[in-house]
Amino acid sequence: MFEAIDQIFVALKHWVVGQFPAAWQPLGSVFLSIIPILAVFPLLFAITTIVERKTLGRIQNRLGPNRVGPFGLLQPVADGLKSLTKEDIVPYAADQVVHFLAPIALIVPVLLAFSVLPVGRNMVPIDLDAGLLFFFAVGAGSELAVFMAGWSSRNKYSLLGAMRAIAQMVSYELPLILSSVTVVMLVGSLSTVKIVEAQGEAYGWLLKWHVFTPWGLAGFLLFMIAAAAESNRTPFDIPEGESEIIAGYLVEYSGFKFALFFLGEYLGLFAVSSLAITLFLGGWHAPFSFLEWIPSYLWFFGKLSAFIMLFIWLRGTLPRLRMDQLMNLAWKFMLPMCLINIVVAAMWHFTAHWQFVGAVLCRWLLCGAAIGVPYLWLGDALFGEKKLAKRTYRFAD
Amino acid sequence: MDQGLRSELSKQGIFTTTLEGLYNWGRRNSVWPLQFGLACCAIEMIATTMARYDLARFGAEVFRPSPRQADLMIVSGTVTKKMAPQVVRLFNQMPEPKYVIAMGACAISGGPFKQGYNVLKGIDRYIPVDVHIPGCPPRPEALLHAFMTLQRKIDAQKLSGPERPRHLNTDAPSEFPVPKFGPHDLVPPYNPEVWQPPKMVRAV
Amino acid sequence: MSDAVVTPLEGVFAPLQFPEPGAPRQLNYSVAPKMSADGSVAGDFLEVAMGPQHPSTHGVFRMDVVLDGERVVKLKPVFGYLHRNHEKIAENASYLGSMPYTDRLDYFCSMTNNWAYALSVEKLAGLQPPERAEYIRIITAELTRLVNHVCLVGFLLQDMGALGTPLMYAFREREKILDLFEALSGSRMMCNYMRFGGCRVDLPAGWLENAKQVVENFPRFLDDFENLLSANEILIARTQGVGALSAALAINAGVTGPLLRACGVNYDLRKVDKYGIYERFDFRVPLGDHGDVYDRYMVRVLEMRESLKILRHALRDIPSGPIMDPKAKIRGFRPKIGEVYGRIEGPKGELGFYLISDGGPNPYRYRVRPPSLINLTILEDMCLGRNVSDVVVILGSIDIVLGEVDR
Amino acid sequence: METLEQIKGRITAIIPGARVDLIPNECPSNQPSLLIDQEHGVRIAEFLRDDPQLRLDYLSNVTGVDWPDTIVKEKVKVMKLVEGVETEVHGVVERKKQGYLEVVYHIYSIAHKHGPVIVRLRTNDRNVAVHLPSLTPIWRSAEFQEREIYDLYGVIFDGHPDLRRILMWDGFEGHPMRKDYVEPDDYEYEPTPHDEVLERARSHQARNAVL
Repeated sequence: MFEAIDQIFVALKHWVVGQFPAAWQPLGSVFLSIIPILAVFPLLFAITTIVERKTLGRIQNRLGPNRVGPFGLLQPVADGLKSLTKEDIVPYAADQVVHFLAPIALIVPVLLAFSVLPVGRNMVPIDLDAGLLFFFAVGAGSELAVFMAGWSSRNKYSLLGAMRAIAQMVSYELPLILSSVTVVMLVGSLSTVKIVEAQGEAYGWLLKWHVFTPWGLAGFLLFMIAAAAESNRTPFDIPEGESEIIAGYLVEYSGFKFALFFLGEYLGLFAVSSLAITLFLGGWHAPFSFLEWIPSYLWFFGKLSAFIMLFIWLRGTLPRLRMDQLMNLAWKFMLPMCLINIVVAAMWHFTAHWQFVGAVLCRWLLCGAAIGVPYLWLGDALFGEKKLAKRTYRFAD
Repeated sequence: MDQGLRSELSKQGIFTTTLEGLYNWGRRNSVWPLQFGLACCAIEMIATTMARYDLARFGAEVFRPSPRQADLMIVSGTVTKKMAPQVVRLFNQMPEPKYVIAMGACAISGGPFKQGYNVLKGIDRYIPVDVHIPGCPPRPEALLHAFMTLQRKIDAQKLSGPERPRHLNTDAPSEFPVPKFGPHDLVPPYNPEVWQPPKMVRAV
Repeated sequence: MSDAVVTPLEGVFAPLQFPEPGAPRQLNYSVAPKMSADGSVAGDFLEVAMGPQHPSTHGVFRMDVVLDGERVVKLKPVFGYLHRNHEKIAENASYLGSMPYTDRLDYFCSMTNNWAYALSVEKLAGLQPPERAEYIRIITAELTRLVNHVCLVGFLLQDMGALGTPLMYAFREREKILDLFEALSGSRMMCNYMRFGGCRVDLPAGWLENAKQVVENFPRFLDDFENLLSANEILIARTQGVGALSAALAINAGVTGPLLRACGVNYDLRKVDKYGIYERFDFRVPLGDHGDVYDRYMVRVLEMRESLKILRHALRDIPSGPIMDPKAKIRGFRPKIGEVYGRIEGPKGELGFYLISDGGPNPYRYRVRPPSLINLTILEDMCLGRNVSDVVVILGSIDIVLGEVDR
Repeated sequence: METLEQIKGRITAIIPGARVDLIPNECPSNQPSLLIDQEHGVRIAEFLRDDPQLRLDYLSNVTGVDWPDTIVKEKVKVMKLVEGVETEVHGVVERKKQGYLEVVYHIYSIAHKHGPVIVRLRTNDRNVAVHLPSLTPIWRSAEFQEREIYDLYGVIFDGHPDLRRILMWDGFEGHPMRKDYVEPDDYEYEPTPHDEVLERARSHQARNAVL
C-alpha cells in the first residue's frame, strides 16, 4: 500500500509510456521526465516568492502580502502577469545579442542540473554514472550567464556586479566540489542515485545519512556555506548588493528577462539545496527507518522546503560580507578545511573495521579532533590577529 | 458578457474574466516602486513600508533600486532644479507601463519652498503625474490612499479606444524631454505637452 | 607634505599634516589617477557616479568615485540636489515664519532644529524661557536624539545589506516616539513646536505618563538591539577598522557630534555650553578610541542610554508653570540691531544658527551651520583606499540628512 | 578666555602691519567680533589656531554676508549765497557708500573649551575686488563652507584647493544669495489683492502668454 503511493508517479509514467508506439517510447519517456521538472520547480519558485515575502514580513513584524487573492496567495501570479506584459528595454549601448542570450544561458543549465537529482525512490530523470560531475559541469554555466549579463549591459554597476559575481562563484565552486569529493570517496560512485542508496542502510533505526558522521557534518556545513555563496544568497549576496551597486548584473534588465533571472537564481538555489540533500541528508530517505512509510518524494520536498526556509531566515537576519572578506573566507578558510575534511573522510573509512568496545566513540573523537583543531587554529589565525572584538568604551562626565 | 451572467457563473464555481480585467488585475497588484527618495517625504515613504503601515500588504514592498525594474515612481519631496533632469531621466528609464505619484506639497507645486530660486514648482511640469498627494509631508495613510487610488485608476483603464492609457497608445510618448540647465532656470521651464500654466482669471 | 610613499591603508590613517597656506591640497592617493585635459580619468580606472539616485546615499547625494578595480582612488562629493534655498526664503520671511522651515532642515530631528533656532533668536532678543519650557525642550530634544540614533543604526545595517529587518525594528520604536510628538504638536515629523521664549502649547493631559511609558520600555529594545547586533561577527568585521579618523583631523575638519566623540574627543555642547538647563542633569559622554565605524555605532548606542537617563530625570522633575516668557512678542517682533551665533548639540553634531538683525521684522542674514555638510568634509579621506562596500558603510556612519546638507 | 581687546593687542604686536578692528555688538547676545585685513588674514588665522593660550582649533561656522551699495544721506552745513549774503544752510548730501561682501568665521577651541572668537574679512567691493584669502589650509572645515560662499555670494577665495560651485549647477550665472539677485519668474502668486503681488502676478501671466 505505502509502496504503491510511493511509486505512484513512477507507475503513472510507465503506464503513459506504455501507451506510446514502441519506437516513440524513449522519446515519450524523456518528455515525461522533463515536464514535471518544468512544472514543479517553477511552481515551487512561485510559492517560494510568496512564502519568502510573507516570512520576511513576519520576521520584520509586519503582515506581508495579503490583499491579492486569499491570504495574498495569488501575489506571484500577479507579479508574473505584470512581468510578462512589461516593456522590455534593451539599452542602446548594450550588446543586443548577448544581452538577450544571458537569461537563457542562466535558465537552461540550471534546468539541466535537475535532470540528475533523484527526487524520490526511482524518480530520477536520468541516472548518469557521472551524475555529480554532470551537475557541477552544467552548474558552472551560470557563471557565464551572469558575466554575459553584466558585461553586455554596458553599465558600470552591472560590470562591477559581474566582476564580483565571477570572482565569488569561481572561488566558491572549489569548496563546493571539494566538500562533495568526500562523499564520492566513501560511496565510491559519482552517481547521485548510488549516493542516495548508500545512505539507506541503517544503524539500528537511525539511517546512515552522511551528515551523521564527522566528515559528513563538516562537509555538509562547508557545502552549505559554499552553496549560499554560489546562489548569491545573504550573507553572500555581494554581486547584486542592492545598497552598494544597485542591482549588480541585473541592473539593466527589465520585464520578463528580469523575471527569468530571478527564476534562474531561485532554481539554482533549489538545485544546490537538492544536491546538499542528496549528498549529505540521505536524499529521499527518511531519517529513521520506522518513518520510511512516508512517500520518498515527500521527504525530499520536505527537506527542500526546510532548506528554503533556512535561506529565507538567513536573508531576514544577516548583513552582507565584504568582497575581500568573502575571498579570504573562501581561499584561506574553506579551501584548507575542505582538504582536511578529505583526510578525515579517509580516516573514517580506514577505521571502519575497528570492532573493539567504544570504537565508534574513538573514531568520532579522532576524526572530530582532526577537523576541530584545524578549525580553531585557522579561525584564530584568520580572524584573531585583527583583534576584532567587542570593545569597551570610556565615559567623560 | 454582462455582469449578471458573470455573477451567475461564479456562483456555480466558474470564474470568468476578460483579457482586460486580467491584465489590469496583474498590473494593479504588482506595482513595484522605485527606491528613490528626495526629501522629507521620503522618510514618510519609508515609514509606509515599515511595520505599522506595511505597504507590503498590497504586494508593493519590492522597492527596486534600478529604474528598469520599477513600475511606480514616488516623487517624494522637493524637486530642485538641479535634480529635475535626473528625475525626468529616471522616469524615461522606467519601462512602460509606469506610473507617478507626486507625494507632498513640494512635488506638486514647490510647497513651502515655492519661492526658492532652485526649486521646481511641481514635477508635473515635466512628467505626467497619476496621483497627487497633498501634505507636508503626507501621512503614511495618505500614501496608502494614493496607492489605492492608483490601483483604482489602473483598474478603470481600457485596453483599446481613445481612452486607452499612454503605454498602449503608440502615438503617445513614453519618454519625455529632459530639461537642460540654463543660466538661471531650466530650459525649457516646463514641457508644454504635459503642463500648461493655469490661466488666472481675476475680477479687477 | 612628506614624500614618503604611503600604502593606501596607511594613507587613511596618516597623521594630519597641514599644507603650506596657499599650496594646493594634496591627498594621499596610492595611485594617482591619470587625468586627461577635460578632467576625465584615463587608463584602467572606472569612474562611477554614485547617486543622486542610489539606495544608500540617504537621499539625493552624489559621490563621483574613481575606482581602481573596486578600490576608491578618488571621491568627490557633489551637493546641491536638495538645495531648497532655506536661507534665502528665511531672509524674506519674518523671524517666526522661518520656524517651520527649520523643521525641514534635518527632517529626522525637527525638535532640535526648532530649539537651535529658538535659542539663537532668544539670545538675540534677550529672552529667557521659563522653567517648564526648558524641561519640555530637553524632553523633546532627547526624544529626538533617540529617534535619530535608532534610525541611523537601522539605516547603517541596511547599508550593510541586512534587508531592512533592523530598520523595521528601529522604525517601530520611532513610531512610538512620533506618536508622542503628534500628541504634543499635531504633526508627526514637522513639529514646529518651539517659540522664541518658550513653547507653542503646553503638554496635553496624560502626555507625561505616555512619555514615561515609552522611556521605560525603550531600554528593553536597546538591549535586544545590542544583543543581536553589537556582537554580530559580520557587523564587527564590516565596521571595525573601517573609516578610521584621527582626532586631530576630525577637529581640524570641524567634525562634530558622535563622529567627533568616536575619535576620543570629549566635546559635547550639552556639557561645554551648558545651554538650556543641561547642567542640572547627570549624564556622561561616551567616547570611542579608534574613530572607526564601529566606534561611531557604539557611541550612538551608548548615547541613547545616556539620553534615557536625562529623560527619566526630566520627566520626573518637570515643574508646572508658564511655558512662555511674558516678554516675548509674537506680533511685531523686531530684535535690536546686532548679530548672534547660537548653537546646540543636535543628534548629528553642532547645529548652529547665525542671525544678523538690522532692526527689521526679517533677519538680514540667516545662516544655518549644518553639521551634516561639514561632517562630510572628511568623507574622501576616510574612503580613499577602501572599496565600494566600505564607502557605503562609511557614508552611513557619518549620518547625513540631505535637507541639512544642501538646505 | 582673553577679551577681544587683548587678542587684538597680541595680534598687532606679533604680526607687524596687521590691521585689526573691533566690531562691537550692542544687542543682548553680546558677541563682538574682530575685523582683520585681507593681507594678513592667513597669518592671523594661523596665530589664532596655534597660539597656546588661544588654541582656537575648531572653526565652526563660516558665513557670507552681502552688504549692497547704500545711499547714505548726510546732513551737512553748506555756505550758500542766499539773497546775496553767504549764509549757513542745512543741506542733504547723498553719498554712495561702497558695498562689500563679508565673510564671518566663528572659531572655538576644543582644547580649552572656550569661544567663540568671531573674525570677519571684508572684500573691497562687490563685483571686481572680491578676493579674500582662503582659510581652508588652516581649518579644513572651511572647505565646503567657503565653496558655498563662492557659489552663493561670489567671493573668490585665493588658496582654496577646489573652488567650484557647490550647490548650483556649473553653468549657473550669478550669485543667488546676494540681495540684488533677481529670481526667475516661474511660479504663480496666490491671488491676494495686494498691489505689489498683483503686479508681479500680472507680469508673470504676460510672460507665460508669450511662451
